[in-house]
Amino acid sequence: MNYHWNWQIFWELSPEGTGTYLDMLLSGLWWTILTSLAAWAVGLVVGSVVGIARTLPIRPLQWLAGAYVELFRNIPLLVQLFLWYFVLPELLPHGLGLWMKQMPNAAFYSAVAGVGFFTSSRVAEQVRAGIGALPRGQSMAGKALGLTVAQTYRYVLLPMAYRIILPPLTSEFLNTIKNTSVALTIGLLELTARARAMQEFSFQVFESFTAATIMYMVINMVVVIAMRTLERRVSLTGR
Amino acid sequence: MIDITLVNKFYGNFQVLTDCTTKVRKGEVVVVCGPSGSGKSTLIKCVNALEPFQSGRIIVDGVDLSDPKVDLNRLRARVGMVFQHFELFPHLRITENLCLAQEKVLGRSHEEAMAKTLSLLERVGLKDHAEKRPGQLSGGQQQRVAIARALAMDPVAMLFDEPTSALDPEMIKEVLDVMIELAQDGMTMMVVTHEMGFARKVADRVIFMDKGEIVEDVPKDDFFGKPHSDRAQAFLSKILTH
Amino acid sequence: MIDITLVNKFYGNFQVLTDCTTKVRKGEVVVVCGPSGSGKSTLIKCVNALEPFQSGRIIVDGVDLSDPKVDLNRLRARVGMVFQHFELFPHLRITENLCLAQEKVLGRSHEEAMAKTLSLLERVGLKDHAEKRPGQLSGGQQQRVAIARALAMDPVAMLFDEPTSALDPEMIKEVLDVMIELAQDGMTMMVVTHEMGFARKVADRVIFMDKGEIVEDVPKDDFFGKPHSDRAQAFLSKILTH
Amino acid sequence: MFANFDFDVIRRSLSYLLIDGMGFTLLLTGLATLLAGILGTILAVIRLSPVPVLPRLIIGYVEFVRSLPLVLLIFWFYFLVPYIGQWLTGAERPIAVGAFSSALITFTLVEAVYFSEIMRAGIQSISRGQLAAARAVGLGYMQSMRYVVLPQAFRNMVPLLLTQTIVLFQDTSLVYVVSITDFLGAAGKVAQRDGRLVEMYLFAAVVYFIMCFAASMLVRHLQRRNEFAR
Amino acid sequence: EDLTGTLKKIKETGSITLGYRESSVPFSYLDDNQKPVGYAMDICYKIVDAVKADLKLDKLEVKLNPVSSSTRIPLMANGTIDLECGSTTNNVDRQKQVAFTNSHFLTASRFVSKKANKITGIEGLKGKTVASTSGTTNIKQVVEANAERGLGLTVLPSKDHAEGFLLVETDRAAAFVMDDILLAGLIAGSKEPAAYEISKDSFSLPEPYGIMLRKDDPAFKALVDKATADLYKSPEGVKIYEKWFTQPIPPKGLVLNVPMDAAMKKAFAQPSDSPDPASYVAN
Ligand SMILES: Nc1ncnc2c1ncn2[C@@H]1O[C@H](COP(=O)(O)OP(=O)(O)OP(=O)(O)O)[C@@H](O)[C@H]1O
Ligand SMILES: Nc1ncnc2c1ncn2[C@@H]1O[C@H](COP(=O)(O)OP(=O)(O)OP(=O)(O)O)[C@@H](O)[C@H]1O
Ligand SMILES: [Mg+2]
Ligand SMILES: [Mg+2]
Repeated sequence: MNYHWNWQIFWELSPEGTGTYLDMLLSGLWWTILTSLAAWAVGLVVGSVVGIARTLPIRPLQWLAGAYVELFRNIPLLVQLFLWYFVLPELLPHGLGLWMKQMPNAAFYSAVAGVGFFTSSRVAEQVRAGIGALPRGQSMAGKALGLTVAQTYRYVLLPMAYRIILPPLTSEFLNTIKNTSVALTIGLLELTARARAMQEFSFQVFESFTAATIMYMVINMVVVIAMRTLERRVSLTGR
Repeated sequence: MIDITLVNKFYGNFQVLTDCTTKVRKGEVVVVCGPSGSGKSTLIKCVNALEPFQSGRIIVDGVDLSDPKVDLNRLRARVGMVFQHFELFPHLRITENLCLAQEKVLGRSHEEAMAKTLSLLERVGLKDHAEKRPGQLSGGQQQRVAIARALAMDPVAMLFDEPTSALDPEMIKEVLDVMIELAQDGMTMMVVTHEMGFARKVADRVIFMDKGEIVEDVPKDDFFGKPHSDRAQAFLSKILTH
Repeated sequence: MIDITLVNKFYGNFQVLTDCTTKVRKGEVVVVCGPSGSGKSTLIKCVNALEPFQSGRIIVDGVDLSDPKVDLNRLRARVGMVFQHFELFPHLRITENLCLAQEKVLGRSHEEAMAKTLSLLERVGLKDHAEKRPGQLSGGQQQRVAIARALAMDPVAMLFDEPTSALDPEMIKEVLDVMIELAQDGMTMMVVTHEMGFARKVADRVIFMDKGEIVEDVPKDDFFGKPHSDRAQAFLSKILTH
Repeated sequence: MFANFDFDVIRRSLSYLLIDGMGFTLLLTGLATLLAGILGTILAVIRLSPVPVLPRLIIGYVEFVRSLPLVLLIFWFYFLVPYIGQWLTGAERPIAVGAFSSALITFTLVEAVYFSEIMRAGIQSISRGQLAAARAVGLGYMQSMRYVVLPQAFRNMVPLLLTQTIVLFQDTSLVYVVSITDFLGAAGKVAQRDGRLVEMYLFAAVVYFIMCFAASMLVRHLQRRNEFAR
Repeated sequence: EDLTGTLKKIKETGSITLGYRESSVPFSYLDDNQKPVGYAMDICYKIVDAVKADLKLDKLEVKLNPVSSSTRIPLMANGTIDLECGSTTNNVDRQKQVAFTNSHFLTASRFVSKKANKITGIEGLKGKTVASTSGTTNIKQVVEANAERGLGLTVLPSKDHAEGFLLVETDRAAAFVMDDILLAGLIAGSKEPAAYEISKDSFSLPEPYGIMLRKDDPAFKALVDKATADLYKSPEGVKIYEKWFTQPIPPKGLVLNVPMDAAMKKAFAQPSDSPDPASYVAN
């Protein structure tokens, strides 16, 4: 194999002068985590609102929420990121657009918006499915007791719906983490981008990708374990 | 108490209820039976304003359901309803199931609601299970809790939709016993059921529905004695033979 | 015909069957009853080698199930089985449901299988529905098809696992009628059911199970006349009162 | 707002965008779906079978692929496929594969994992009673799978499989990172050549939206038909 | 004699794969028909001719594979491409993984910015956002200069040169750091060439470009070295140079107007694959 292995590379100084290659990867990891958490917050909040709207007995609201979901899930994430990053500032008034383009960490905000809204459309589907999976009798029972629609959602439907969709939400969260890597195309220096940069500077392709791979697997494991714990905490049988 | 006049209801083009008319007086127990899909559940849901209907009128305890000024939530709270599949709230403890609507709808204090809850659980024989969750109870126990939950709102009438048909044979009796007691205490009840033993014992009248129509609406003894329509006869012979 | 001796079965640490012993002679109809979870279904599945068991022996029509040399597939084909939820193959037409195993297991030609199929459908009164899919039939019709499917393999015995408990009350009779006819034609049958009317009419013996044990195994008249154990008595009083 | 935009650039480069770009994307999506569907079904059946060792290997592979971002996987496979080829064929040097084959292999290997998860869910969604019934009439394990379980699993999962195909179609846009000219790559190139970012990226978004939306409508239609058929 | 390495592969498969760049004007870039053309491409085709002659092949199929700054080295190592025909700087670090043939151009790392922004010199970039193409020596130099001189730059990596230039065009970045010849090409091809200027300050001495090939393949390297040396020393070499640097080039018929300087003449007269910038200084 025409390749020169060098596992010491991680402890060599990177051309950035601020530390070793390992530090470089770790800073990428940090951005990955930060971006994922911010995007997840957006996705979860917006997605829940939209998902609930789709189950309410108000036609125009259902339609609007449905259109939202279709819009955000039928355009590839990469294209959405380009729209947020390249296209949106051009469509705004010149001054505002320029301000957006020149603010520090523009790529980060674009990534949070792009990945966040993309995720929200998927979360919305899960929330709707979760509410839909409850027996119709549950909302009837709530109503029959005299609870209002809002109370029925708050006290009866949502607590169960979120329990049901906890596992799919876990994988959506994992997807969010993975999806942040697409933001390397708009210059976000997250983990995959850093692994690629390390590869470019050092030419040690396999070492740098292996390290990134291990880091992603570790994040994955941490998230899965954390979510399992949460699932157990809120499960109705496991106590 | 419950006054149903010429009610018609459609799902899209499909007519589920046709000109349904009947009356349930205070303290009366009415059993509703009929083949699957005949509209029994739909009728009972209309009475509790859980389903809208297109024409006709339903008056419950003096309140006209179709009056747009009526607060439907308060009205629903005054009519208790028990479902085939219990529909307890699985994430809440038994006491929480009973307290929720008392506090949120009737505005009772937690202490008041709790006192009522415990006395009702005692009445249905489940005081020992007060702090469990629904999933930890058998079907029969869950249905008794569901009855207690409806009673906690001090309803003026109770509606039952096949309360025993999702139960294992051995548990049917424990639920029927609670219902019989309730009937004997003078509760106004409308009960969809195929348990003819129950009907024989406590019903005042039996309503037989088929294809969305009320085909028979007669005193119990007349029903079991000499059903008028062929359809009711055919139905009775089927469910009574085995 | 079916010879069960000291069978024990566990799911992990949980013992589902404890020292079960009984015998079903050729042409005999045995009804198995007992509370939910008592192991009735498990026992019957063991007889058809659908579940393995840890100790004891079951001999069906002279073949020992625990003999490793036995071709279990052929054996299963010789014992018909009818399930609570019918378990017709929903993607296949009624005729295809009946032909599949005849062709793939018994190696019959398609014409042969079809002839058999049609005569059986006639027998259960469903010839008109031959080309429909299971989803287009009512529950009672599906269960009759399931019985026909089992009969198509020319079984030496038939096992039924609560064949009517997933059916609407009006359909129970049509299935029981087919089963009664089968019993009267001399088929060897083991039937898990709570339909005591059926038991009274055609059973030779009744087996009562509780917590994995066979508690009673007596002639029908003895069972309904004077059940020996308290458990059986309690059970009977529950399912017969209503 | 769009006054100083030049949407004519789309018309001028339409044939390049649609034939070179979308042609590549559709061909890649189609072939990868087919191959990944077959491979995924095989993986699912093996994973659920009682054979030793193999299911564990498959689980390991599935977890590996599922925990990595697709972008990273594309880099990995894009660089690794020639070595894998060398290792498989025992050749003395890495096998040179073109950009298309490389992308095809990448997406097949990656998407097979997602298809296998769907097929596994499909097989498990068939009630155990169906398998019991098939066994009870004397069919063997493989026969039961082939005549009873798989046809139903596949039919139940058609909507999910198609949805995954839509996802795959969208995901192919990520080959952008290795400079392969798919539809988005073509749009990006024209955008940069003519300095028409806004127009080209909006156009790409609209095209993707229309295609995916139409496809998902089709899926919903199938789903509804499936429900009636049951 | 037994063939080895790349030559053996070419003989057996009857094909050779050239890696090309999408926006390295005028070395290797896509013309109007999205076909790769350029100075380095022409040189590579000459090498292909030499290979064909050497192996006595009737037919040699030439395959083209797009590469970017970040994929070119792995794709070379894993055998996807045999020659990389672009604007790859030949330096010591890279020689650990790949080999280069005789240098075909010399250029220094500078930056382009909008004239309107009046940025003079590297110090003028302080605190600003600066783009450079990921995987290039240039981005490495910016990053290093940033650390050494405490410029406080935000360095934005772009996928390729066109995208990097676009970041300046759309005001996302104040400057784009790249080899000055490539900058000249990008400006010439832009919508408004007069709006941009290239800095006087450079981040490095002029560095050599070379065609990249696999390391540890002496037979192939010898053949390629000979082919390029012959070409550079012949009048044809000069003709190719002039075709791309002093005459109108596709797609828009621009003229870069970069005649050979002394160093370049020396590089052609004495072909060399040295990575050392000092060795190219004309005396
Ligand atoms: N949400 C709905 N949309 C459309 N049709 C419905 C809906 N709910 C019920 N139906 C139809 O209305 C008819 C009456 O239904 P209903 O549930 O009242 O019958 P039922 O007498 O209670 O039957 P069962 O004994 O099976 O509970 C049925 O044909 C049913 O298919
Ligand atoms: N696959 C399994 N794994 C673990 N436990 C099981 C399994 N199948 C059945 N059991 C348990 O074995 C016991 C006997 O089950 P079985 O289905 O034979 O009861 P049954 O008498 O048929 O009850 P029912 O009347 O509810 O059908 C039950 O307690 C059940 O929970
Ligand atoms: Mg009903
Ligand atoms: Mg059972």
